[in-house]
Amino acid sequence: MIGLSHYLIVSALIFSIGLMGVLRRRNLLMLFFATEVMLNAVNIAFAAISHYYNDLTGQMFAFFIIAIAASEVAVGLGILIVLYKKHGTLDLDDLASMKG
Amino acid sequence: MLQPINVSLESLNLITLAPMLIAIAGGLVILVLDLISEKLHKSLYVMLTILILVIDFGATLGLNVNERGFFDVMLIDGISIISQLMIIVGSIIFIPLALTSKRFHEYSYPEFFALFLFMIAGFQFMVASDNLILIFVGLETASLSLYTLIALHNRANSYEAAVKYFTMGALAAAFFAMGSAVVYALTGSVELYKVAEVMATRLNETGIMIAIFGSAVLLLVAFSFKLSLFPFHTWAPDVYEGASAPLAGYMSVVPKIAAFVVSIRIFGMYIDLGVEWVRVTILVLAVLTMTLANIMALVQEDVKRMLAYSSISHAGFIMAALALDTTEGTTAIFLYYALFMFTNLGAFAMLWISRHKNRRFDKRFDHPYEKFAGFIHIMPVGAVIMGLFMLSLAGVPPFSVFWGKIYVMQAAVNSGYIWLAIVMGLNSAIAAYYYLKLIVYMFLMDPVKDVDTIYYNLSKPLMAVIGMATLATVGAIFYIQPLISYLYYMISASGY
Amino acid sequence: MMENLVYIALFAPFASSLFAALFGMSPRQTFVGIIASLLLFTSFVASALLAYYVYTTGNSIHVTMMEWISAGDLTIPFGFLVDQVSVTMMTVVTLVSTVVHIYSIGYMDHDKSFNRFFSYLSAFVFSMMILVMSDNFAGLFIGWEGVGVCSWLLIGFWYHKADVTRDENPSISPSWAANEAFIVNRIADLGMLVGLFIIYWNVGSLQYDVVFSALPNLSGSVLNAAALALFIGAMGKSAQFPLHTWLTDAMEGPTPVSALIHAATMVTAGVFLVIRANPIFSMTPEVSFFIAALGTFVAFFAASMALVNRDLKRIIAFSTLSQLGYMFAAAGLGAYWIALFHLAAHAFFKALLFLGAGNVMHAMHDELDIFKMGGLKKAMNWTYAYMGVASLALAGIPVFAGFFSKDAIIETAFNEGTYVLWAILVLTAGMTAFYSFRQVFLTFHGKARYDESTLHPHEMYKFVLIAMSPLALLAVIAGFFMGGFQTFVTKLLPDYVMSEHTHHLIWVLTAVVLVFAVGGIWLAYKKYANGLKRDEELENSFIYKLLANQYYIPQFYEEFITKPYAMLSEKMWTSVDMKIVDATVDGIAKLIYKSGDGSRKMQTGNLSNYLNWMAVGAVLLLVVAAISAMLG
Amino acid sequence: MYEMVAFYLFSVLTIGLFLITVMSKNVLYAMTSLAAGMVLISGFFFILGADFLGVVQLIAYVGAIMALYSFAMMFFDATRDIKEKNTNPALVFLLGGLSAVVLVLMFAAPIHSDAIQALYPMHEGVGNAQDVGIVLFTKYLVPFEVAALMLLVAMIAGIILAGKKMDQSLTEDMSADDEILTQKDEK
Amino acid sequence: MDNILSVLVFFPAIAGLLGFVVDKESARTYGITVAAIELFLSLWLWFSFDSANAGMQFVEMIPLIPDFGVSYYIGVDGISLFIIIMAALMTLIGMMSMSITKNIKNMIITLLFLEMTMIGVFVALDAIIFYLFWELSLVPMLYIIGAWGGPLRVYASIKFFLYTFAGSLIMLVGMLFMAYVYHNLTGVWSFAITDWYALVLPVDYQLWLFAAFFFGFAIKVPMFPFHTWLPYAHGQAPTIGSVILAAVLLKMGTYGFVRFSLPMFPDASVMMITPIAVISIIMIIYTAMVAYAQKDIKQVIAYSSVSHMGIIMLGIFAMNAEGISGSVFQMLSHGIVSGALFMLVGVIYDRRHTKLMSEFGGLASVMPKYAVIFGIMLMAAVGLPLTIGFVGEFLVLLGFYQVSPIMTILAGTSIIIGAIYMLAVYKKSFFGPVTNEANKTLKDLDAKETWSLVPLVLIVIWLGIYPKPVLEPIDNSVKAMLVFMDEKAITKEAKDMIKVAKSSQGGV
Repeated sequence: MIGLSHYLIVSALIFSIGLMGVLRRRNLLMLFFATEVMLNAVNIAFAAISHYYNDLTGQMFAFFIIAIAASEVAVGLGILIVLYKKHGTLDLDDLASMKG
Repeated sequence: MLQPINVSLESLNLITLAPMLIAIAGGLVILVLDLISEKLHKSLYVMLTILILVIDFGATLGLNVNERGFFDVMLIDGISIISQLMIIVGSIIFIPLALTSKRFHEYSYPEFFALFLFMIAGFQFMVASDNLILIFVGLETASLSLYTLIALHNRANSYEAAVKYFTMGALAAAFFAMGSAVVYALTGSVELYKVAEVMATRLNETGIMIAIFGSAVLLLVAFSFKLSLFPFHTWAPDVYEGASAPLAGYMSVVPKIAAFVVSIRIFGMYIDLGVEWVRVTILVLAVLTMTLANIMALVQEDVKRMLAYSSISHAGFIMAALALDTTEGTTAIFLYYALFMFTNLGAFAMLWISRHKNRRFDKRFDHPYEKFAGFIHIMPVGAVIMGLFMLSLAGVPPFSVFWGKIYVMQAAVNSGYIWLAIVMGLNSAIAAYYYLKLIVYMFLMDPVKDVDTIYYNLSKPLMAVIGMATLATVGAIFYIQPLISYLYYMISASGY
Repeated sequence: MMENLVYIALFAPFASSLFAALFGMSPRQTFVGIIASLLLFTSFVASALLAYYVYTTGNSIHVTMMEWISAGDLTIPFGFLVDQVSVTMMTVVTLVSTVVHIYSIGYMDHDKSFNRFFSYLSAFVFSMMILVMSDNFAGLFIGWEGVGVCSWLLIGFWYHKADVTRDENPSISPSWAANEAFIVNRIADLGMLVGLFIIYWNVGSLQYDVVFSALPNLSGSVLNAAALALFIGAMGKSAQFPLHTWLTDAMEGPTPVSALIHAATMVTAGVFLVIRANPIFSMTPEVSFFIAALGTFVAFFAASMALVNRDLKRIIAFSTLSQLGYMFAAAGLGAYWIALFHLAAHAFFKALLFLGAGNVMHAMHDELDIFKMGGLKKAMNWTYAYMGVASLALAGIPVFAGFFSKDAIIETAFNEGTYVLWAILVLTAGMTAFYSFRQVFLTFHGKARYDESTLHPHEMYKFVLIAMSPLALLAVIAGFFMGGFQTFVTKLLPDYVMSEHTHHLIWVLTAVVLVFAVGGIWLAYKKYANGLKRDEELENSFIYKLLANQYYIPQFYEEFITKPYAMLSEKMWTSVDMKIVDATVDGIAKLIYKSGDGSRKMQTGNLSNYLNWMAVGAVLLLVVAAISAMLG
Repeated sequence: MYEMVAFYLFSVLTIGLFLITVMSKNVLYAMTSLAAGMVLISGFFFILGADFLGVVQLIAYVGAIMALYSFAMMFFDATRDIKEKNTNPALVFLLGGLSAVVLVLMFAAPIHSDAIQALYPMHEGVGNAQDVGIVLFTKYLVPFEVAALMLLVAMIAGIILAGKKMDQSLTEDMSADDEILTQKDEK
Repeated sequence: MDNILSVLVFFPAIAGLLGFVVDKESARTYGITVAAIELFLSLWLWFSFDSANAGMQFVEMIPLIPDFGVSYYIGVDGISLFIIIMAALMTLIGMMSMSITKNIKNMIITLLFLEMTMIGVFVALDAIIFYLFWELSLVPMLYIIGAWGGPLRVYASIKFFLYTFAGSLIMLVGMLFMAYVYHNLTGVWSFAITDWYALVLPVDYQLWLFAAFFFGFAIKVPMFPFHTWLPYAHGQAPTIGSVILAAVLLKMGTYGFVRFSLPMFPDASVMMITPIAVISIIMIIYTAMVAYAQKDIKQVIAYSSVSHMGIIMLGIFAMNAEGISGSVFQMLSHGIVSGALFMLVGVIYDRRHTKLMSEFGGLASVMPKYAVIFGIMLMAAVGLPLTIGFVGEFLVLLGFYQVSPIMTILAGTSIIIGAIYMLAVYKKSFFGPVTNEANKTLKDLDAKETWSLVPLVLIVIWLGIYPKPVLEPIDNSVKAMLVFMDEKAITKEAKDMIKVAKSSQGGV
């Protein structure tokens, strides 16, 4: 029988995959993908908990996470656009004028 | 079938929403004004913003302590009121910095002011709730606005800063979400008062401690990022450097106040439940933060970047007070920020007036130390005032930050953390070096270049702002008493 | 009335000093010297009147001027006591000072710092008066230090002279000698201070009368410690071995200074202290015997160095040292009044001797080497006579003052049964006679060994010679007042009379001493009266060199104390203070700064690294959380 | 049984797809697999009875967000393979692995408690959308409105950041002053 | 005029603020006038001071932060009275003798602020107010050293600031802990020193608190091995800076020991006698040796300050009225004498722009007046009787002899080695032939310099001959303090060691 833990473990794995993506990505666009993966992982967890506790709060949370993800994408892409216009690249290795 | 829901308007306690709604409405008004006429000067928007914030302030002041509203989503307790007040005051004193004598990119957008007000609303939501969902949404609203405001400065550095802040913020948001999920899994609730209740019953269950710790850690990561605790602070110096000086100063105070309030609610809960591990972890992070940020600040060549590290260090200082989880400790947090706010405002304002489009002293930095060499000869009053701010930041009595500092240290001593007080003391001594370095440049060196552009952007409103900051910094001793008693009353009234 | 006299005696020299100081920076003004001398004379007259008063009434005068230091239970007043002992000293001091002041008018004739000299000299007298008149140990210490400073000023009077090597001038330079004197005295002063502390904490006061009346209640060890500490103080001022080197170097000062300070008065302060504090020393026989033994040793030790010295003033300085040894021997043996008597008598003839030497120097244009003199008799009759008289007195030839006083000391040594001391003292008496006359003969007899074409020795001014006459007179006749003196001072000091046994042998003893004394003179006459015959072999012998180099003690001090101290100081500064203490402080600062430099490397500016840091932090926290949760 | 099959199928597929998203060098592949993964996640939601959420997931994520990304991809001309120099793969995998281990350990703990009372229970026989709607518009009305504000912020941000004015600097030009200053320096 | 203390504290500060308006040319006169008025006020304070009263006088108390126990609480007793007067005096004389012309207005304003902080420290009876002035005093001094100093001025000033700052922050923790303990025992927050006096603390608390305060004070004193900032500060500071630093700022440390450590922690103080005495003796001997090795006159005097501060420290821990009164008196004496010596060095530095002894020699022939005054001060520095230097040193050694004869003898070597380096300085600079051409034409003291030095000479001699007017009030307060300490001490050792003067037994 599939229990709450199963879903949560899947969620944990996907979350870690997302984290790995965040860590290894050098292209900002693809880095954003990884953050989406992480948020999706959390969504699975919320939906699962909500289901097993028979409680709607989890779904609410997941719903808001989707909204947040959407807004983030909008703002993030906006920033990426101005950045791209200025630098002509999305590689974050080229983006280290401030350090120390 | 579901029963129709009857909700009486009184039970919603809509007044609890009033402050945020004022800010939002204000933002919308500005947007509408912009639609009507495009030719409006920034001073109009600045004054409008201030007015709106003043109304906001009044509305907040009128709130009753310990009320809930809107299906208990809104929580108006002592700390939510004082933190809202501080957020508003902080915003009021920072926004006039837009009134420079020279024009800057971001202030030519009316949207800047709208976003600014939306951001304030976001912060207010954040502090006025114990529901993780609303906290999250408020946080993101504020953060997204802030990213945009940073980017609007329209320089390569500010884009870079915005990207860094944004990306790391996204990661932190993921951690926050995951942490909330674990909390939810543990307690079936995302409302902190309920969470505390349920968690208290579950503390003794075997094998569950890992999840409790884990939830705390995930949330701690998210807030450590916001509060720029080591090792999640890496964004801060770069963002401060990339952002305009007013915004950097603003960021070192207002968002942190909001984040601290949420941290008090969340981690205070853990500590109250008896999860000592959280306290220890926070203390370790706090000590690491204040120390490492201090020693990194030592070697900075740019004043703004130095101030960034110094704000990180100050945040570590305050985080330690949070870990004490006593009424005094919590009072110390607010007192510290209330005092730090003015000094920091002054310091960043002094940087702001000297901002020049071209970097005449250094290829990379706007405000290298050399720029201030011999400031005393160029602008004696300015140098003295800047010196006062630096001394205040260094914790030299009787200037404002000193009182915050001893209050924090006293709180530490009172809770038996004498070692912590000593660490704080030693850190203050280290910190004195880099503040002193600026004083040394200003007072003891000769100007590198014969330049009078050092107060390039100075205008009457800015002078007024700086003068006010100076008064607040120097005269701290006279208003500490009412401030402490008000804060203490509000905080103890809300049970912290 | 008498109180006023006390103040006049005390403050007249002070007034003189201040008056002269007013003109301290102006060019030579003869009237300064005259007025100073007059004031000193006033002081002498006051002292003499006081002496007369004390002599006739037997009362002592005690005045308290005001409170000085008062803290805790300690109260020190400025109090002055004129009794038999102090009045003797006062009279001697003011008399010799007056003479020396007048003498200086002539001697310092050509010196551009004439006025300054009088200021210093009078200041010295004032300090000396405080020293002898004080009614408490602290006041004595004021004078004690005061004379030290004046001595420093006066030895270094010709400060403008440059340092030279020790071969060229054993004293290096006046300023060097002055510093040496001051520092060596300070070493002894520490002992003195400790003595004061011991007395204070055991008695609760520093007043003589209180202290002396409380002595019977004190334990032996306390008394011994106090006595020893006080004597250490005395050793410095009276230049007893091993603190004696400064005295000969002090001859760098102008000769009147040597006469007044380093012969007649200041150096006898140590003896005075022992006499003044006789109740303490009477109760500590071991310490007293040590004093006597050390005194005897120094008497011999100094005389031995005088045998071969070629420097006119140094010879007299050694003889002073030697005579001080005699005084200590007497005091140590309990014959305080004899010590005091010898002190007085010695003051007269030794001052005379020095002043005579000053005349010679004046005539010889500051030449001091007696090997380069000779035959001065013709040019300087008066001086010859004075120095002859003084030398006779010093040698202890009957009739002259020294005979009475010194002989009494030697007898005391016999009387106490300390025959070894007696033998040494007798031998020393012979040596004394020898070197005194060696000096007289080499200076005045024989042929001139100087370049007569450039140097034309001439006699000193008349008034100077007249001024010296009281001393000469006293050097001759002082001995006859011995009996009266005894009855006078023993009202205060413990009497000392020879035992029957000694009394019987007194003629034998006197004869023995006389034989040695006359033998010494005869030997000197044989060797030197007809001019100098250098004996190369003798001069190259080990003992001669040893004596001529003062037993190599100055060199020893330089090599083993002065230089190591300087080196150690240098090391302390460069190695310890800079390299360890300061470097540690700076090291901590640098370490912090370096770690700042190191840790800023984490701030690479690369977002990916930042994310890594964040992830590392998060994962680390998670792992720690997991581990600590699993560990409970 | 059907649930188990579906769960494992979806699990393996989503994990696989997201791995591609994270590992692939090609933006197109990454994005496509991300989109596919998101679709499959909505599958989880359906299994778990969160129908409304599943639909939102499909519309918002797969529809809106992926469309945005596609436009962005076109704008950035990112169709070509992207060369990324990954500094330290070992570190990445170590951190990822460790976090996975700890999170799994955490979730493997007896985190589920039967004692917990649902605050906002789902109702039998009522559609998920209805349930959600009621909670969303009562309890969570404020967050909902704030979310609206957030989207407004995002919209404004998107518009002004991508707008034309950002191409030029409106910061006051001080070149005239600069010349004077440079001359001063030279003196 | 019961609030004369507030006037004393704030008059210079207000004058300093108004000084911004004064024209540059008149700034100097302005400063001197203000300082003279301040001195007059402080003398008035002395005049209206009741010498027989050992307690605090002219007490003022205004609660500032009642919730936190901080109040504006000031007062003066015999111990602090004369240090205040000395601070006022040295400021005036320092200003009079000042030869600086660069940025004179800034200097005057800075000095006036410095004067406020100095007087503030000595009148404060509230720990926070004390700390406030204590820290604030660093700032003007930093500026003085840093702006008008020698080539290493920045290093020296930063070192001075940070070193002292670090120490005093540890002291601050001690103060906070003390307040906490007070709160625990009484339920009231208070930082008033007089309130703290009333606390009887267990010995281990006393030891810890003693240690905390020790860091603050020891660095300021400065005690070995925390002394290395001092030679730099003195070496680089302008004359006026050195004068004030040596005369007044260093006294804050020793004053702190008397005001805080002894009466608050009598048992700990008694336990710490031996370690502190050992450190003091190291200070005395070691720094005297280091002073001897110096090439620069000012450095010699700087190190000699450390050595003399060792004497003062020793006296404080004598635990009897003789030692402590002597110590307080020695603070005054060292203040005046070392201040004067620094001014004298300044005189020659103004003329030759060097302080190296090797550059001089034979100055006594060229500058006789200078040489005389230098000589008098030198003699006072080596503790010649009838100068101010003797009284304190004598009493200190006398007092400490009761504690330990051996250590007293070791400490007493200061009179020897002190003479060694001082005389060496004098010999190298003033004696010998004038070899350096540049020295042959040096001018003797001018009127300005003479008139600023002569008062000091007079004081040195006056207080050497008749110290009573000063010593008596000091002694009264010290005796009262000892009685109090004796009553408060809880261990037997402490009760034995603290010697109450016979004259104050029964009474008080």
